[in-house]
Amino acid sequence: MMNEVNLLTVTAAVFAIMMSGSGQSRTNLLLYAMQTFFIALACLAQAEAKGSPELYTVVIGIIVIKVLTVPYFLSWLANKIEARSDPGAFLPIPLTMHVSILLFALSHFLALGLPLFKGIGSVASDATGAISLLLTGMLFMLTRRFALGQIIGFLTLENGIFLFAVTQTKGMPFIIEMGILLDVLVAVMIGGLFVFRIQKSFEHIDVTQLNGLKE
Amino acid sequence: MLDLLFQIMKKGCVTQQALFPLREEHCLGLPSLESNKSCLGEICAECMQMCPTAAISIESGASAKVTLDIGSCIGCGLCVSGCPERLFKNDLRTDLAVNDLNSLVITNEWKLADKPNKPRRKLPFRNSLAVRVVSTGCSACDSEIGAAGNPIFDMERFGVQVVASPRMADALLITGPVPSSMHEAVKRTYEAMSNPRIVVAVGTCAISGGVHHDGYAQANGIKDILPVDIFIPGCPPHPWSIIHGLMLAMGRV
Amino acid sequence: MISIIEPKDEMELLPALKQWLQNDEHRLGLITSLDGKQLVTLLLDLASRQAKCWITEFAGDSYRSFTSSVPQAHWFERALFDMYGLLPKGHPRLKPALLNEAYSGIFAPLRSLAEHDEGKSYERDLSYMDVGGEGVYEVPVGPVHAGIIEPGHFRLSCMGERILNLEIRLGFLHRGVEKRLTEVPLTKTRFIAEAVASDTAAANAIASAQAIESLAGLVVPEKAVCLRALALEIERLSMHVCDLGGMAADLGCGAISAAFSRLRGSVFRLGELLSGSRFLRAYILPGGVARDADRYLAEFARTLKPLRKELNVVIDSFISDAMVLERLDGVGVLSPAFAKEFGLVGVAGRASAVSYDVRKVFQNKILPEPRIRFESAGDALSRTKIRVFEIGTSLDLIEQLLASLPSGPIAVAAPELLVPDSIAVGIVEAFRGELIHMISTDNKGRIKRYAVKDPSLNNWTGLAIAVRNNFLADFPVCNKSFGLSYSGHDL
Amino acid sequence: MILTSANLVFIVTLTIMPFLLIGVIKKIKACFQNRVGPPVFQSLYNLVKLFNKDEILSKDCSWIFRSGPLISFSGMLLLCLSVPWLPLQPPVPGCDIFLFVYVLALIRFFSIISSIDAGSPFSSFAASREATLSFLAEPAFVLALVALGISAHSSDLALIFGQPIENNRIPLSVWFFSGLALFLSGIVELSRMPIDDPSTHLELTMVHEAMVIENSGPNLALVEWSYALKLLLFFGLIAQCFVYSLSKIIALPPLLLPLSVLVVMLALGCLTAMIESFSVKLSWGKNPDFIAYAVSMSLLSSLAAFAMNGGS
Repeated sequence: MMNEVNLLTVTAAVFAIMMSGSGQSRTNLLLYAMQTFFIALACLAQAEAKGSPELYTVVIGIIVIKVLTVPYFLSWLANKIEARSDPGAFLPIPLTMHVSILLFALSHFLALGLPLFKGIGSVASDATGAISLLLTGMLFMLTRRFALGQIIGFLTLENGIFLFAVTQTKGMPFIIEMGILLDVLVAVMIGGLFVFRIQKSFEHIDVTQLNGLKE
Repeated sequence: MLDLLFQIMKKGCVTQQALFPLREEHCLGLPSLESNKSCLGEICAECMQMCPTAAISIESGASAKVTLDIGSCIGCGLCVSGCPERLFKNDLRTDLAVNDLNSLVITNEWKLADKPNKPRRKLPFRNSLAVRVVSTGCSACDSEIGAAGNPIFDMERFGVQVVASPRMADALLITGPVPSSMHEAVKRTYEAMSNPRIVVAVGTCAISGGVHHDGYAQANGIKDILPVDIFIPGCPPHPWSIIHGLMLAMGRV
Repeated sequence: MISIIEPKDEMELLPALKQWLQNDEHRLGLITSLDGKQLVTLLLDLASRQAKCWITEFAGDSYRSFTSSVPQAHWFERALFDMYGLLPKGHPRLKPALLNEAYSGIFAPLRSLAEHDEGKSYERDLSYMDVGGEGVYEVPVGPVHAGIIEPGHFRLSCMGERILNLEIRLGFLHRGVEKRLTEVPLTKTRFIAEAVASDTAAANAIASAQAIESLAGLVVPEKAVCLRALALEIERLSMHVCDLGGMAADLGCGAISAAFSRLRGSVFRLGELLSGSRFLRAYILPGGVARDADRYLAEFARTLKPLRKELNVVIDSFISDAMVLERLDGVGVLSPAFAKEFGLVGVAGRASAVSYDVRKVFQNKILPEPRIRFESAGDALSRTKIRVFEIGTSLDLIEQLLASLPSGPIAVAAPELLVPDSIAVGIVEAFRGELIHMISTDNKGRIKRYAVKDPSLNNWTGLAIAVRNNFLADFPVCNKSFGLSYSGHDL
Repeated sequence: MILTSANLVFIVTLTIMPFLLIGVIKKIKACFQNRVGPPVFQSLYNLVKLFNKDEILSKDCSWIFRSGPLISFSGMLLLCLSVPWLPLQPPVPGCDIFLFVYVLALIRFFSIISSIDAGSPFSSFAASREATLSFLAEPAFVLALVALGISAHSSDLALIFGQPIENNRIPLSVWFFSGLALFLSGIVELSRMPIDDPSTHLELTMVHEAMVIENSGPNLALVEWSYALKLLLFFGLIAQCFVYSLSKIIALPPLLLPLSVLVVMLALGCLTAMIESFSVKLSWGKNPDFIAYAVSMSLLSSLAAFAMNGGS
């Protein structure tokens, strides 16, 4: 009924859901790290199932870059700018969590409707976690007021895409996988710099205030 | 947070295990009288003049009987250092609580064994005592009651707990001289307690009013307002003395 | 220090006071009276390090109220009404400060009894402010509290879980200290001064000693000055650690609060080594200090070193905890403008951008100068941060004082007589802020009037304003972040 | 009810376990505070003492005030006797999920009106707080049980809990998320940190303790006792959820099961003590956020129950 990969991807998705229920940037980062760690484990299980040695390298890459470096850098940044807890935009934070659970249910039905790659032994419910991550990440980006939260949302979204690729395809070429990883790193750095600059110039990182800047 | 956890682990249990230890040599305890020293009598009366609360009196006559009322002593230590005959000594004991006001009055003829704490009526508090604190004073005694609950003294291990309401309380701890503004509040708190109940006067002020005795605010201690069961002298009493008083109330010492 | 005495006409007093407070370097120390026939306004000039007394003689039982123009005067006016029966004309809402329900009718303890019987009648207004509106309810708290806290009555008008207004009634601890201080001989004054508030015993004793010394013209030996400063810093350390522990307990961090109270045991030990008393009592006397602690200094340093290390760990884990930061952030905000207007002092003042610290201005020049920091957010978090910072400063100062302790005598002989007909003040930065003892002598050199101004007196209003619009459940946190004294206020 | 050996074990557990749990929580908290802490059975001693004391009533309270503790105690006892413990079926059979929830609600109703009846301002607003919190937390609690019921195709508690491992068809994820949801809502129901601090003495922040601020003597003893039973009840259910989910991952021998339930209950006590030592009590405005987590967990659990129902 449930295989290892499935369990791991769903766990990652649950962490993403829990993440969307907190406005604390440090809690978010911790949960993000946990979520990515479970994705790495799912990737590892996939690597064993498929017997592709390149995936092992990708697992190490994920752990080093996305589980350790990025959350560490961002929590350093959060400390630096003394980011306060996110009040949330559009939706109150607890409601965001409930919406993301609905999205989780939605992604279950979406996954059931997907054409399956029978050849690599993937099952529909594998995609549930991936789609849910993607949707939760999007929701997260939409409902956060602070730039730091939006970066985390972006990272979650990226996790979803990556997971989808790993579980539903034969796997992308190794170079592309690593390239994406590095891209993420660079994006986070640039995003971080932006946050820092916004904080420096406006003394807060509330991006909704940027709307008022035109003219 | 991890550092803290590490520190907590490293420290282990810091609670003092020995009951009512003597205070360290450098500490200022309450005074007591040496029984084998002579006194110059009324001609000297140095101690009487020095004492900020008139706790010392000297009876006229050949024997020069000195009386010291620990219940109004604030432990300033002036008599210990000031007496030319060294009649007073610095008492480092911490088990000072008594249940009889008369045992607080000591003379230079008095010996420790003479006045044991008289046996009390049987109360169901042996293993559990809920305490309600009413503070009416300068906050030192309150701090010491708080300290009696800290990890070093830990009164909770004897089954003592501070509770939020007089209805739940077995013992009413009074600190401070109870000025007239507090008379009503103290009485009401006592009335709200269910029987059996006891009243503990913590500190010199609660026993006699201390330095505030006989002012216009009628801050003369608790004994005229409520029936007091336990007296804990000291200004403020050492946390161990407070625990001693509470254990006396529980019938465990 | 001996203060300069200037007579001031009743009509020009109010404009002059307003004028005086325009300058940031000027402060209002206290307003009181000597025997009910005049107003004494103590003013502090921080630039020239001077104290000045305006003495305004007036006839009758009433004077023009300052409160509407100088809000920080309102506690003083209320106290004057209680203690002397002097009626401030035009006071917006005169309610008792020191004498509450237990005292009814005509009773003014600092006036001689003969003057009471002249048929004057003044009613004490014991009503509470009525906050109207649908759904507004009142929660009375105290005077006897659930925890181990001093008595005070708080009347909170709430709307749901929000506090709309807080009315504070104090005076439950009114023991008649000011009167008692004028009754006892000079040698016993210090014990009663300490009993004003025993958590501030050292500061009270130092302020009292300073005032008496200036009236007797004594020069305190250098070593005694340093030992006093040491005692003061130990007290500050002890109480700040205690307040942080209390804050942690209010927030529910059992482990951190227990760690603070465990470490406070070590601070108490420092005090015991220095003075023999856990609360530094009976240590400071006019002319010097009571005992020489040279024998215990090695032990003192041995206790201090691990204390500092452990304290750092506990404080770090408390103040860097994201949940603690979140919990305290924006709770109980007191704006800098309010803080200035109400003359807030000490930790609460410095958290609201009032950078005044007595140690910077009035302390003896041979003592090391402390670092001062202030915040402008004015919330519970900034007050906690200031407290944390001051713990560090106190530890630094203790180490510096220990390292450079001068040798020599520790006391000079205490005075028998004081300079007649003058007013002297002792000003100390107690851990709560600026503490003032003012002594005025009669024509024979005896103490005629002894006035104490505890730092809490300035800050209680701050609390009443800061809790507005906060959650009812946050009131204890606000209260603890101010950390005010009831006994020091009630006298 | 026949007195079999199983029932005997049941009754002994019911008598000792609640006080043991409270004692263990306090002892562990004391360990984190570097002190000895109260004796493990301190709450039992308190109870004995309280039964030995007189009762004092404020003049304006009625029979409601006095009957509240009695109702909550008897209700709690009934629930404890009708809930299955992993190897044992309940002595009082046939307890339905909804009966369970409604008896709990009845108890709450009476404790709330009895504390309003007490007439003290603190107990009244603590009652209003309790009502708010339980109103928020109840959906999570009910939904978690319902999810279990859906998976088990029955609303009889005896067919959900206390079943032998081989009969148990509820999937791991439902057990696990229901367990989490029950734990989180249990924190709210039991007024523990971070919702309410049981060791605080500040009238304005307390919830549970302020509700019983007017109770004294035997009346208070019943309140304390029924609180202890409630703790046992919740911890028992939560522990069973976790033991079942554990048994899906590793094969537990049937003999070890009752033991592991006890161990998990003590572990839950440890966890509670840890939370109470190191976490911060939430600001009143943040409580719904915390409860939202409980609701999410039960939502996940019911999602899993629906999704898996077709599959298995």
